[in-house]
Amino acid sequence: MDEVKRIEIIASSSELGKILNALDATGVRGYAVTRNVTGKGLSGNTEDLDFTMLDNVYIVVFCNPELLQTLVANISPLLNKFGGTCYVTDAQEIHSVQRVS
Amino acid sequence: MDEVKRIEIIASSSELGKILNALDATGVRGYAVTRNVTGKGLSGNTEDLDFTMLDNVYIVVFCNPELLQTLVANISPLLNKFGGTCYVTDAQEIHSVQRVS
Amino acid sequence: MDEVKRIEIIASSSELGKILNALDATGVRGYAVTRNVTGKGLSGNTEDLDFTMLDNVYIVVFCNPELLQTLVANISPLLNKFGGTCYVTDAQEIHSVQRVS
Amino acid sequence: MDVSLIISNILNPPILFFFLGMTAVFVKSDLEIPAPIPKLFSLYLLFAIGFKGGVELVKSGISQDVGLTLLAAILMACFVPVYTFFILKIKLGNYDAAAIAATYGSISAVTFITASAFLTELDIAFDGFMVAALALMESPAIIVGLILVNLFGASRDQDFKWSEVFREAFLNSSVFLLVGSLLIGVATGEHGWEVLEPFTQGLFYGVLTFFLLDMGLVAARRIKDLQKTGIFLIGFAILIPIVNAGLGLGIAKFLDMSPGNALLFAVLCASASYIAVPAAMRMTVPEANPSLYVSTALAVTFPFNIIVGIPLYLAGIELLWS
Amino acid sequence: MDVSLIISNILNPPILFFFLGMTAVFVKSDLEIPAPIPKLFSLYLLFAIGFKGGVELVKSGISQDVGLTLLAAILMACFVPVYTFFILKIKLGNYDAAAIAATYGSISAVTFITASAFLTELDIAFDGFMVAALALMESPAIIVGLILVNLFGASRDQDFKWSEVFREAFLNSSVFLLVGSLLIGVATGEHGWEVLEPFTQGLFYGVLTFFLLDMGLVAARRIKDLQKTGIFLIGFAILIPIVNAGLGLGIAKFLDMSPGNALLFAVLCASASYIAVPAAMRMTVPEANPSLYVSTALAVTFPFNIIVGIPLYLAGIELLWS
Amino acid sequence: MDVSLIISNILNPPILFFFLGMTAVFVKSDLEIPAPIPKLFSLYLLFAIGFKGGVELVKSGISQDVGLTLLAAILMACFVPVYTFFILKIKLGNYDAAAIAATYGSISAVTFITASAFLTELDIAFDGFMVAALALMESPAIIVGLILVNLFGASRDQDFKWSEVFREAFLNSSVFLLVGSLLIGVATGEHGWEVLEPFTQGLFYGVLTFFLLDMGLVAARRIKDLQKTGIFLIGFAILIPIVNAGLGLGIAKFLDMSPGNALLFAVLCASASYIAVPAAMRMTVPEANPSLYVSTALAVTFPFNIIVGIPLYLAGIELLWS
Ligand SMILES: Nc1ncnc2c1ncn2[C@@H]1O[C@H](COP(=O)(O)O)[C@@H](O)[C@H]1O
Ligand SMILES: Nc1ncnc2c1ncn2[C@@H]1O[C@H](COP(=O)(O)O)[C@@H](O)[C@H]1O
Ligand SMILES: Nc1ncnc2c1ncn2[C@@H]1O[C@H](COP(=O)(O)O)[C@@H](O)[C@H]1O
Ligand code: NA
Ligand code: NA
Ligand code: NA
Repeated sequence: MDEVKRIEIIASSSELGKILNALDATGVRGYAVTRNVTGKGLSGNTEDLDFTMLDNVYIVVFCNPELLQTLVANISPLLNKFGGTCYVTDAQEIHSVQRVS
Repeated sequence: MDEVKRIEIIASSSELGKILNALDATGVRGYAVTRNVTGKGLSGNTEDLDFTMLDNVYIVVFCNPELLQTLVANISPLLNKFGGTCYVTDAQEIHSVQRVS
Repeated sequence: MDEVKRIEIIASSSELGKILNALDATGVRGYAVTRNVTGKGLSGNTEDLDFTMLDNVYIVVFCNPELLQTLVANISPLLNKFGGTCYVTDAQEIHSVQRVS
Repeated sequence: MDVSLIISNILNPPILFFFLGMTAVFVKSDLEIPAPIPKLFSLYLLFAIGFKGGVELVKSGISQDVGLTLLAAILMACFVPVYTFFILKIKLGNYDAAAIAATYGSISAVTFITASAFLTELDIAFDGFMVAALALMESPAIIVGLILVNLFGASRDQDFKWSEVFREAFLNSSVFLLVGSLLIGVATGEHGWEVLEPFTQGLFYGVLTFFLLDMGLVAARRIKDLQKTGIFLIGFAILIPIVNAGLGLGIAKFLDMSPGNALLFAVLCASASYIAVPAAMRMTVPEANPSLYVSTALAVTFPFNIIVGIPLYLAGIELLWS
Repeated sequence: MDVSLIISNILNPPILFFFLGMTAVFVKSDLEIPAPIPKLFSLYLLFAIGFKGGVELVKSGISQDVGLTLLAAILMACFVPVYTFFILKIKLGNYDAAAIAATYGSISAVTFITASAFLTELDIAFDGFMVAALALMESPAIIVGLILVNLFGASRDQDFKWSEVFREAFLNSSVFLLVGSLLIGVATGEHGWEVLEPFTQGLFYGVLTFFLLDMGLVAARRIKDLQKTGIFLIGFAILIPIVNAGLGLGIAKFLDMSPGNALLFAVLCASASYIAVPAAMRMTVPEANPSLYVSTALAVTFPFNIIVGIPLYLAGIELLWS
Repeated sequence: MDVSLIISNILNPPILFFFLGMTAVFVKSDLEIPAPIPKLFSLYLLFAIGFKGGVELVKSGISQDVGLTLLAAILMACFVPVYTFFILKIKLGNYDAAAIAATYGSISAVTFITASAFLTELDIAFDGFMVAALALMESPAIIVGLILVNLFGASRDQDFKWSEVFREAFLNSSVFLLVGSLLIGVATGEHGWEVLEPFTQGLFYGVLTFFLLDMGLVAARRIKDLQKTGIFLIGFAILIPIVNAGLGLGIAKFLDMSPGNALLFAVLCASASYIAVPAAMRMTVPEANPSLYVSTALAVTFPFNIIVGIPLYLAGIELLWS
């Protein structure tokens, strides 16, 4: 089991394209996206969901710890400008055919 | 990067209102809610989903570690009464305009 | 608060049945499943979502640390064969009526 | 005769698609109607049946007959949970008994809708105000169930609020949408009907058919729960509907209802709630086990009523009314 | 007369279901239309109105009148955000003022659709090319809003791309689907209409009704945001539509539009965007507070227009045109 | 003549909306049909086409012709994967070759439905039993594909269960719903048809149109995968449908099918599965690369068939049958 970083990003669905581009630029091997996430944050409640197209997306990325710095550098400007949050946790990868670390 | 607590709550969607009220009372700055989560727990399978309106919600809260005690004290009675689970992980916040810690 | 392991599995929705069977065989007490998760991984992008029935599921399991070895042994062959990823994090359970640890 | 009615009932698309859904689960097909499509369909059905009922109510007017029927409906909705509670207590604890009793005191809108489609097929008339009976019978059982819990249950913690219970009973989404649509039907009358007709009438049978396909899937998945439920509850879930339908027919005969109205009244008495009441019980009697009250209503009583019950009660009517 | 028009407007199913939705939130019912059903309905409405407009456009042909109407539509869509920007700056910062101004310069397709349903009820004719006006008025305000920000805003970071702004303005899903359906309507004409009619025409009124139920829920949930918004913006959200409708009626009279077209033109001027523009502003003016521009458009201007505005503007037309 | 058929085909709303969907992706509009709406539409289309086919099957009865057509359908569904497998092996490994071969041996229900809508437009008759051919051609290729993998693949691990393969082939949701609806159509006949008609017939064309809009989005998004796929597979995805349609027409001529039935038969042979087979291959041949078999079927063969193929095959029929 290798050490990896688990990065969670919650942001408006309209930012999704920009964020995924930034992730691809960082060189992460994969990510998972859940849509239609509601919530509360600095920019208020997002109860209208897809009605006003202001629903959130929830992105999880597992990556090699060495990529973390670049990833944060790529993502932070987007979140600072358009809103959204980002958190990092330590995790371990179960060895499988595919490995991020 | 500041240390924060990551709290996950999985519970019946009918409890959502009560849980969010409890979170707001605790003073957390934000949360994210995913709906239509199925699963298995003490109260059995929840395969019918929205059909019988017994689907689950998945709530994630990142908060200042100092709020953890109050949060647990506010949420536990609800989960004990109506069912649901709550877990805590350590995480780090990426500095952005908005900060919970 | 007891120490538990938080296991995340992201895989194609067509594997869901097999994975849940494996989890049940391990003896875990519960799990939560989110559907319609898109993403990118070894097997490419999954943008078509439910259209081509190749959408992902996101499974979270909290379990007693002692179950981890068996769980990994049960799940790994499935992921190696059909694709998907699995990560482990340390977490703590908030005492409630129900406890996995 | 009975059997020929059953067969003509079974050979309807909605019932056949219900079987198709059950079959899908039994043969392990991966057929599923993804959320929230079933919810959309159930909102649509409540909207359409409520609106149509309202429009017809305004046409027929509110006579003494109507008043008596509605009164009888409310009384049955209060009486059924009380008497079944004591039967259920033979084998079950107070919480489970009260929750199941409430389930059977309330009604299933889809059973009612299936019965009305069956009547339409057979060209038997019924009145729009029966939808008002449907609406009125949904809530009382929830209140009665809770009174029973408080009378017989162990001393419960006192952070329990009656205002919340009343909200669950009278303002849950099913009751609210049904009553709201009914009132809007009354307000807009014939004119509103015409503009909405292709939507509320044209699609009705098709949506019902599709919805029953999903009901078949859900009911069949619940069948494995019945093992834990035990033979007592399965028997209860078949016999009590017959008894309640019998009581309903007696009252209908006494009030001199038309055969169509009598069937719908019997079906209301016989049916059990698998959406509104379970959701309410989950919040107000969390001590009760949901799989008991959901599975009996959904996997036994619902299929029994739409397959055997409806034609059976109609056969009873043919006997009594002729 | 005014009041009788309001009442006849209110007694329509769509408006009544809008009220029902609002009521559900006020009495704390758990009624909700789960995502993505509202999105399906809004896609359907754009598809149906666009397609129908295209079919009728090809029937009526493109005359000079049509050209003048469309030109006037574009001019109003550019003028409204400019003048409202300066009014808004009295109380608000540049970013919020520009975002709200853009919102009111653009239009609300559902308000337009509700107005056209109202006209159909009253048997007042209107032309298919008004849908083209609807389509043309959606985007310009986004561009104008951004120009205002760049002229008056503090020096912004320069990683801002006009190509992206144009994409947000002209290729956002509402504009794209509406224009695309219109063009397909033009291409397939009467023949395409016939095959699609049960879908695009038959269901139209019903889907609109259901959608307004959800709009009622969403609008009512937004009402609590108005406390933060303050009295200035609430006044703005009621008065500016009236002023804009007045301007629109003046232009319509000047161009000698038919009463039906004049109403639709006034409604376009009076309405504010709560989907396309907010989505665009969120990306292009992230400094502005979304709850300000979404809530005023959704919780004040939209209900005002569909309940009071539409019959009010029609009363104005009866006065001016007779 | 050929070209005029292509143009009259292209000027239909479903095809135009398919282009609109593709355009949306190319110009980077954010238009999307959110999940699970596409799934609802595809369930609806299978339900409607199956039910209609069943009703018509019972009207026409089962003659020797019907039997021969169905037999030919099954044979083609077994033959196509075998011969294409050997062509594909020229450039690809065993797993990929088998998975793609299975894809092309099976069928696409939406292509069939588009062809039948095209026939209806042109007033060319076809028989209800062709839906049975559609149903019968879906599964065999999955089984054949797996036999090929086991004959030619490297020794695979033996935890492979034929029972699961059969379930994937015959009980996957598309096949199950189509066959179930067909049987229910047979059981309820003309009577069931009448009550369901506004739903299954009225909405059919509109839902198909909306669904093709989404197909356009999905197909266009897959086009970038074609770079990885390479020119060999793109050529395969265009030429093999033409060859298969040719074979189909030959058989149809030999069996003396009517022109309408012949077109549908050719379309079944020419089309490739992008839902049922990919889902089955993902589970039974996980070694194959999904983007190869999904993208060729979805981004090349499907658009080719509905735009060029259908009118082309019809032109062939006009030549051969006259
Ligand atoms: N590094 C990663 N981080 C987060 N999610 C991932 C990662 N790799 C794969 N996934 C998810 O797991 C799914 C299946 O992975 P794969 O089998 O590699 O295609 C992908 O579609 C993603 O949603
Ligand atoms: N402290 C938090 N914990 C969990 N989710 C959060 C938190 N803060 C914000 N979010 C989520 O991130 C979204 C965007 O945040 P914001 O940009 O602050 O409005 C919110 O709608 C929430 O869903
Ligand atoms: N050990 C667990 N791991 C992950 N999710 C769980 C676990 N236990 C329960 N859940 C989720 O929490 C929901 C409510 O739990 P319960 O109240 O125990 O039925 C279940 O339906 C699951 O979705
Ligand atoms: Na009852
Ligand atoms: Na405007
Ligand atoms: Na084929």
